[in-house]
Amino acid sequence: MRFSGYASVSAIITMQTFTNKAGSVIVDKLILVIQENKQYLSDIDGLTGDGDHGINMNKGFTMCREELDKNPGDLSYSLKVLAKILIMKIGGSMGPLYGKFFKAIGTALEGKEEIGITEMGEALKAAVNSIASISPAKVGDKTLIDTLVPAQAAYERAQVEGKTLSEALEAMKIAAAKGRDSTKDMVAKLGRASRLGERSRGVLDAGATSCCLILHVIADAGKDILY
Amino acid sequence: MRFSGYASVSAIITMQTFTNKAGSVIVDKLILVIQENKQYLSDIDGLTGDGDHGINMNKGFTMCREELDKNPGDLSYSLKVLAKILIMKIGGSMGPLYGKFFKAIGTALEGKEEIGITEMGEALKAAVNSIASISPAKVGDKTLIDTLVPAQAAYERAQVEGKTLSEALEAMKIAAAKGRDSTKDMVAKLGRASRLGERSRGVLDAGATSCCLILHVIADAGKDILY
Amino acid sequence: MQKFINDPSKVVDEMLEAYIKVHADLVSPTENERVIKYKYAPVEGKVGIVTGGGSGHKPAFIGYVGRNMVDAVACGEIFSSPPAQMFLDAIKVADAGKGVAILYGNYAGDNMNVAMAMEEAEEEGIQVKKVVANDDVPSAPKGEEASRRGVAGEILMWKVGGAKAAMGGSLDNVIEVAQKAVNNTRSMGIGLSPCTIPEVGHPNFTIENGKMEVGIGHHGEPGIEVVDLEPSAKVAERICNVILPDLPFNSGDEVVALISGLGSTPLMEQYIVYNDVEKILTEKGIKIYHSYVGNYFTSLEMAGITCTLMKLDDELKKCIDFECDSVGMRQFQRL
Amino acid sequence: MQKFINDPSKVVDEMLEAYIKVHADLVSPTENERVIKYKYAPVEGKVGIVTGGGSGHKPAFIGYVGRNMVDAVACGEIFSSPPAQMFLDAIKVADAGKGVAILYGNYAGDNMNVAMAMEEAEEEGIQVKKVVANDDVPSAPKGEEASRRGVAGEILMWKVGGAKAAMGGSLDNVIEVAQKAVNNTRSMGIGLSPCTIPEVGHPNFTIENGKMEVGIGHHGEPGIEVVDLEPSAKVAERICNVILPDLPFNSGDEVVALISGLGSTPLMEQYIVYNDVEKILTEKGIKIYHSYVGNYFTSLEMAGITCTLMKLDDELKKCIDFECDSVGMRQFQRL
Ligand SMILES: Nc1ncnc2c1ncn2[C@@H]1O[C@H](COP(=O)(O)OP(=O)(O)O)[C@@H](O)[C@H]1O
Ligand SMILES: Nc1ncnc2c1ncn2[C@@H]1O[C@H](COP(=O)(O)OP(=O)(O)O)[C@@H](O)[C@H]1O
Ligand SMILES: [Mg+2]
Ligand SMILES: [Mg+2]
Ligand SMILES: [Mg+2]
Ligand SMILES: [Mg+2]
Repeated sequence: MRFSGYASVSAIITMQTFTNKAGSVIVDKLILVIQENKQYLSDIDGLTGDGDHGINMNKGFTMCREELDKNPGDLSYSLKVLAKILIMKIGGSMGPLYGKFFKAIGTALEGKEEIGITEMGEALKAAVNSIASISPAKVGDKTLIDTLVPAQAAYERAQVEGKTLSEALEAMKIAAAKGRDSTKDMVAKLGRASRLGERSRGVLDAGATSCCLILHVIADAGKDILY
Repeated sequence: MRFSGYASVSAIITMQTFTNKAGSVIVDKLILVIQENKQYLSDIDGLTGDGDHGINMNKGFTMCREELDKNPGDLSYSLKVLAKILIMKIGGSMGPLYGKFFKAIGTALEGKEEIGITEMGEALKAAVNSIASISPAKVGDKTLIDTLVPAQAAYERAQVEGKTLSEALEAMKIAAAKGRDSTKDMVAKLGRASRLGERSRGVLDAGATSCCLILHVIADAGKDILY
Repeated sequence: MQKFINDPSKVVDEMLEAYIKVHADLVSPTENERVIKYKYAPVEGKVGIVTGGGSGHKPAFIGYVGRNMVDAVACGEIFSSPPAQMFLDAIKVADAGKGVAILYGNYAGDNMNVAMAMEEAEEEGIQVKKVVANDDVPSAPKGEEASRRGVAGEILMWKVGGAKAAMGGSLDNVIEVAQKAVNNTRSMGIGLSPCTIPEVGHPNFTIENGKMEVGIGHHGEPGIEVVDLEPSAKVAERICNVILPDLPFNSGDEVVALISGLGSTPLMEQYIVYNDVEKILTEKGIKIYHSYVGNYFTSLEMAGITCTLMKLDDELKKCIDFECDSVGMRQFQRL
Repeated sequence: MQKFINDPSKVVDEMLEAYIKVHADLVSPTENERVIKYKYAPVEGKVGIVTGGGSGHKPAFIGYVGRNMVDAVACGEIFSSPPAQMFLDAIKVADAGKGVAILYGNYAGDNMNVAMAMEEAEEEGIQVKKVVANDDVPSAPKGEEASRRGVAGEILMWKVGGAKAAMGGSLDNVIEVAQKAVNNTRSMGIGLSPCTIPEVGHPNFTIENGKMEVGIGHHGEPGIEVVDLEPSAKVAERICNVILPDLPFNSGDEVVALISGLGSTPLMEQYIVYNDVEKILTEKGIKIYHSYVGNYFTSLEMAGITCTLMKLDDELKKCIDFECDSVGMRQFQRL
């Protein structure tokens, strides 16, 4: 919904939205943040995994950049382009996991001209469920789930508490960072890092780190275009 | 020839012989010395080679022991049994090299009832030539040739100088030991040890060591049965 | 890293470039450069057989593409599942209209990517069914078979499925016999040294000298325990103690035995382990009907072996005896 | 020593015990437990093909025993020539009255032991002739070809000689074509890591990390130089620079190319080296008629490869195309 003219502050606040069209900038910034953090993510993965997480992510996101340069579109479209590339071209576990993640968000937002706290909330919930449908990973396994699940929960809590989209996104950011950091003390139970057992303790999980970057960009770029 | 009755001392000395029959004890003692030195020879080989020289030699000589226990015979026969086993059963380079060596000696002594300085001289020469016919090794290559060639040369020199068999065998022993020791400062040019290049310097050659043991037994056991 | 490579990120591409040159009699490239097909695929009137997985397991997976074997393969990066598109393209080039059986190993990435490819393929009107090998006993306890990994048993699944398809079996026939092969197959691996992924540049884990990792996975996944290195006879006993009761294999059973090296374990040692396993089986009245010993499914240059047994019935025997021609397995018809 | 063995002094015996069980379709034991023969040898009306050498080179030598290949093999201790008796017994079981071609590699021990076996065989009325492979270019300079070692080129000699005998060739025909194969063949090895003989228990030499040994022999014999490890493309160039001018191989020539791993070098890397060699040959107008890539002739678990080229004429092509069935080389008739 668009609001013309004046409205009460609280009304404006609870009605915070951004347009699906303007939202495409979120994907632009997601691509940038992955490209910029390619080395960092690989380095983290190198401590417990095979050191290619940044490479894998960068490959998919950069392919998406090329596709969007040729055929740009709104947020839901761009997310679905990203998802399709991750699913169809990247492989490994990362391709399908983040592919499902972005596909769920893109699908949830599809057809919505305006994206407010409810739309975003549904999208995040769909993303969590979609990943859960293909991965058995649970909180505590030292994966991206440790970032994603508490972040979505924090958003939902804010939403239930009647917070604004801005506030909910902010709550999500904080929880995502906390979730990411929580992986530091965990022993990996899934993926390559599980090989290390106790030795995987003491370093961040690469997927949890990239997931935190992604959620922060969604929050920050989203907030930037709120009106 | 047998001499009955008295003869001048010098005549007795130049006529020193032992019988082919009594000579079989030489092979008995060769077998013993190899069995006793099995570990020592392998240890030396282990420093520059693959540590199996004693094992290889012991295998052949012990098989010979078993065969001679069943079918004993005189020296030339026993040497040919040893040679046949080395050639037919041992393999590697050692089998044919020592096989040829003992076969040449055995063949040279065949049919000789009495073995004197001439017979032994011919046998040793045949042994050197026989090995040369199958191996390109030369003095200085750090092999058994470094023991055998100077030892045979010393014997021949003594023979030419009119020395007794006892004296010639003694000269052979000294030259064999010197030859063996000379390998210590050599760099191996043949066989596995050549792999080490300069690092093969500083240790004895295993084959030169076993060859020295063998020549010493031939000399000592031969002298014991002289009359 | 003592390796013959150029660009570490190009190892799979360069390998494939060479592979299609060396084996041009047998395989062809496809539009998707990571999908290699049997030269005569799709084979008219035959169910297509597809597999795929991460690279680094040579001759698996590509080495089993050929006559009466696999029709198309999706080749991922080293130890990394191929994306759904690759599986999809492999399905497409293998399909001759009789449907496609996708026979692969139980790994999270492969499960996800295959599932997505199957959805797409069905949308495009291709009938696809799957069998997921889960032969690696130590990777999950009895009762949780579904979460076990697939290891060298996959090869027997391909052999059997490939033969059934070549004999004219329907998609359901092929799926059924391949699933039977998997159900009747149990494996276990023992690791003696790690391997190095070229792009990573250092070993993926460590095994102390004098130790062995019991139950190791094909990518160095941890086993059930690390123990002192044992003589081959003890290793064979240890393996048999785990895999025989699991199926169970009983006296009177006939089996295929497959000992595969993991990369750097010499064939000689593989035969020695076979020798010890054979003795135990013979003692227990289990008869080896056919056996394979060699580097059938490797993990780059890991030292170690896997031991796989498949219990046979008449149908499986016929499939095992069937002639096939692939780089990894080449058999004249057994008479 | 991370090995699956029992008694280190029994490795060859245990391996053979397993081998004849696993490959009972193809090979049989003989009265000499170190001599293994093709199941149907002596083959009526066919010249017998014999080889032999030290063990530890699997699938060589025993792996090339089979149909249209080698009829009998003498298996020595690890890296140690079999005694004359073994060669003699192999000659005897291979002889069907048409004579025996003994085709082996140029090593001091083998030369001595074969020579003695041949003498004995002739005394027993068996006609025996030999061809000695000396394909390893770096082992002696041009002009001293006769003292070069035999390496993986031996396999092509067996393939060609085995095919000729199976086609009905006389002993002279077989010897002539096997000698032609040898004369037209050049090889070179590059070593990246040593190996450990079980009875010795420690590596037989060392190669520093980041270095490679150029021209290494099949038992770790020193090469011509130790240089910094190079990318595969440079390695291929280095090999071609040595072996191409030696024959020489010229533009317009057709060749067999054989890349063999030395033990622990993954197949992937072998294909990558092949890819680079193929590019150089193509550039120079040399056409690869047929190629082999794999662990065809190893040195226990050494890391490294050998590259072998054989220049072809019509007769050699026919022999290469000929069907054969052995563990190390199994080919359907090439049409
Ligand atoms: N089954 C899984 N479910 C959820 N996340 C997973 C799973 N397996 C791995 N991950 C995540 O993937 C990250 C590693 O990704 P990446 O390095 O790109 O893949 P790979 O492990 O194949 O090299 C891990 O840090 C972890 O967060
Ligand atoms: N071609 C050769 N000619 C003469 N002697 C040789 C030759 N090759 C090796 N040797 C000798 O053999 C000895 C090693 O014998 P051994 O250990 O039994 O055999 P291997 O080297 O096969 O293990 C060396 O010390 C050397 O004296
Ligand atoms: Mg990876
Ligand atoms: Mg990774
Ligand atoms: Mg030796
Ligand atoms: Mg030795």
